[in-house]
Amino acid sequence: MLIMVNMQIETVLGNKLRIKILKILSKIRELNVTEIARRLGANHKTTMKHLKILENEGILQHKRFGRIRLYRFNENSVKAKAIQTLLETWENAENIR
Amino acid sequence: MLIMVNMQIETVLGNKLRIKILKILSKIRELNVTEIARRLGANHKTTMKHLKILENEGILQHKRFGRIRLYRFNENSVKAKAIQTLLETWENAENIR
Amino acid sequence: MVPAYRSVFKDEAKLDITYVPSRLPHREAEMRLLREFFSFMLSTPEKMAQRVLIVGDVGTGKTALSQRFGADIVQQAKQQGLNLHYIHVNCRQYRGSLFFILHHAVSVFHPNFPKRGFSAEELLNIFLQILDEQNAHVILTLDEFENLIEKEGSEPVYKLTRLQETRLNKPQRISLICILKNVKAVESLDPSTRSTLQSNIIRLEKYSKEQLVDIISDRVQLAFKPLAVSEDTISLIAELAHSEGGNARFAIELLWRAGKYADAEDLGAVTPECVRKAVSSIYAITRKSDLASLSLHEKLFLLGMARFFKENDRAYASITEVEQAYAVVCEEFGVEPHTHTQLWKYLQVLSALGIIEKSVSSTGQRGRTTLICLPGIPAHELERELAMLLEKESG
Amino acid sequence: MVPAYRSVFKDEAKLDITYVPSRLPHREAEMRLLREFFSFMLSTPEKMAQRVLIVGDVGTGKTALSQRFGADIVQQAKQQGLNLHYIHVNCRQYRGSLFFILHHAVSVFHPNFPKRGFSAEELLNIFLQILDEQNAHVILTLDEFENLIEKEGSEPVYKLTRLQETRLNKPQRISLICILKNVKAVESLDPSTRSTLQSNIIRLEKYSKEQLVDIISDRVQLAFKPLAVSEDTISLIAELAHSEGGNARFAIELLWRAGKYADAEDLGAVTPECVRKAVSSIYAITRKSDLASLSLHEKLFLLGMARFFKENDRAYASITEVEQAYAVVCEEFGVEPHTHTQLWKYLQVLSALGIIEKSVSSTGQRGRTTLICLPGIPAHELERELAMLLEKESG
Repeated sequence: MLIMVNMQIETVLGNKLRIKILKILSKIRELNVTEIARRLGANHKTTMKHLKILENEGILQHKRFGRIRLYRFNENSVKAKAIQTLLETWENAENIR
Repeated sequence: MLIMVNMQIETVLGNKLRIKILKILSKIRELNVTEIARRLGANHKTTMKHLKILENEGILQHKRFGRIRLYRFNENSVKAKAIQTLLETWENAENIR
Repeated sequence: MVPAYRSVFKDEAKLDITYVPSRLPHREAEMRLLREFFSFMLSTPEKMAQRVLIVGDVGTGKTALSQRFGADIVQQAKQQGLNLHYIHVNCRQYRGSLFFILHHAVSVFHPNFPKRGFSAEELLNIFLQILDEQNAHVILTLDEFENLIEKEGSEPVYKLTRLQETRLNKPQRISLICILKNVKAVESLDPSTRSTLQSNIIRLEKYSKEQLVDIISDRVQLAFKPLAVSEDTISLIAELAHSEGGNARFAIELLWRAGKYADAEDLGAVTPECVRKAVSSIYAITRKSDLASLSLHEKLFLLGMARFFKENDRAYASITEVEQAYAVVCEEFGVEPHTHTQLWKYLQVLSALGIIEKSVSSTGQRGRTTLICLPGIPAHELERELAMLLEKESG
Repeated sequence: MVPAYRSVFKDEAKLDITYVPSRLPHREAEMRLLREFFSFMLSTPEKMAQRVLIVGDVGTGKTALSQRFGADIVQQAKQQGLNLHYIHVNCRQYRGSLFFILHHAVSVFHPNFPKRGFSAEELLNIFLQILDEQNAHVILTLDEFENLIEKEGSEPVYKLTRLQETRLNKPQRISLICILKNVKAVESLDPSTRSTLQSNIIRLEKYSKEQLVDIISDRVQLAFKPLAVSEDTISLIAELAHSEGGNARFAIELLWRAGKYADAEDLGAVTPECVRKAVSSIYAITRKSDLASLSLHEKLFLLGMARFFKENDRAYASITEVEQAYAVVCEEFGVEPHTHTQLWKYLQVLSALGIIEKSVSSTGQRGRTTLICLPGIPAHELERELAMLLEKESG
């Protein structure tokens, strides 16, 4: 298990795949790892690595059901809320143009 | 001049230096290119490249005074506002821990 | 289309098949009984799991009764701080498959739960895990229950009713309401499952003409502008629905259709003549089956066939011909056509419902060919019907 | 410290040197005159640029008059939708440098404007560019104007007063208020600049004892709890301030200090005895200079020296000794000590203000050494004074 606490925002978000994961979960709300990997176009290992970084930062949380893990935004995280707001704003700003 | 419109959020923000630039300007409000480069620990050319990407996305704007350019967040951009909110939230979340 | 200000409707949605009115006239006693069966849910939900059968003919209010009851008890539970969910599943819609039914139930809590990689049994355990973690209780209603029994037999019903035997001292989580037309369907189950289910039966009788008048009047008030529907019109609809087996659903559909005729002719009021037009256009169809319950692509496929038969004065069509007609319809509605394999499945469904008939011809040069015909419904009426439904769906 | 509920103060901030009261007793006529000079600013600001001199001794209300006027006219302009800024610069604080003064003015609009890479002239053009772009007008007040003249001579004042000559038909942007103690300082300028400036002079006379009573009474009401300051106390302060040259600033400082003594002894009221204690403790210092205007590190450096002389019964200290004392003070206040080179600059400042004296000793083995002494101020008083100021700053 990676354990990282209190990372700088540029370290956490300065990565395309991680922002893409956040985008996916912002739209879909909750998704299992395999499906996240498929939508990301990345393999399971890479996807898990990024999911764990985001989870260690408190932005995501997961729940385990049998063989699968469902990831979602951490509802208690103000960071997660601010990220979701940004993603939605970006999305709408692009739709408006 | 680079001209890019309507880039995906992961393309714009999925870069450490660009997030760092946004962090600096979120705190300092307005700064000239040389000073941004110094705080970024990057050279002038690299800094200008990233500043232009952020400006083309409508997130930053600049004003020219003689030889210098002062960069700041674009006050009319909802994206810029959402980014600032995220940066401040992150900052405060870290202070709380 | 007719401008809105001339429409006889105030709120068409109140006539939709999915609308559940806040009061169900002439089902007060049955509602009390249902509440009685589940009264423990608001005090000691963890102590027991209830099983109730609701039995009655088409249009006797089975679904509405159950859904009204569900919405009300969830509301009450919420006020008491209890985490109670009412989940209504139409077994036919999920092809009688326990796996799909349970996946739907899990989806209520985790909307994008993956569909692959689980057995029905694992899904049931996951469902229980979710309920345990959230300390939630569920009333699971299996509407058109016959479909589950036909498809899966005793096994899944046994599993659902004997959950607690492997859960030691854990709280009860899942109660069942099974809705079916005829209690005989349950008799095919194994004796022990049967006896568990048959203990609480609520039977819904056909509505009388007077009762239908009350039901229709209620809906007229909700859905139409004042004075748009006369007492004569209501009486005629009640009469027709009564002769149709006391079928309230038929009555409401007739009411909506009559309103549409009134709007189409810009009359400003629903006359008995509108009702007569409506009934003649849908009589056959409503008897045959419920077109509305078909999936989008089943509807599109059927629309393609209707158009084929309208345009070609023939009794039979080949698979290739109806598939081409379907592709054109998909283009019109801006959707991607489903694959040949899926269309075969839709043919089975439509055939099972008696809407189409399949026959195998061995006279062709290329060996055996499947031929399709529409036995009882005029093609132009089927087309109009489907077009109306699809418009309603997309609008 | 004394608990707040026993304090004689209601709002200490109202006695701060930076506080500008809403009314300035006995400066009504001067205020009217100043408003008259700038009345065009609210109608046709682009048509002209005004220059006004405010002349008067220490504590005659020059700064307060100008700042009150500035705040009021900006407020009025805002209500009329005019973009007017009042920028007050203390020339001494910016070491009499036109560049630093203009950089401060630019910073009002662009707070992090770089300090390097520009001449004063370029900065002036940038300032005008900013004002043109925002269609803004500025009243620039140059307080302690003597410092600018001493450092830079006629040149920069000429530039500031002749801006428009190179701007063709562009709007006027910058008006000036120059504050100085003695109009003679202007006489060293070239004749044309001098005549431009001398056209509008507002002279502030020393306050009489009665006028000082009014001023002190106003502040007592704002800053102290009811009945905390008697008329006797006010009268004594006015008397002392009057003999100190009609110095209102001295009066207000005395009032604050007397209040601090009252709190220190937990008296609940400011007695004349408190005033006497206050005056004896600060007499020398207030005369010498304004310690409050020193920068944080100048204060910390001086505090280090005061402590050194308090602890060592010697007349002189070496650079190394005071530097070590300064380092200890920095540790206490939790700030990073400045470099040796910077401390040298601070020594020049403190020496120039007459607070310390430097002398070069050539008797040491290692050649020439700079020695430092405190000529006129008792070390323990200087220490208490600085500690008070630093506490005020950080609290």
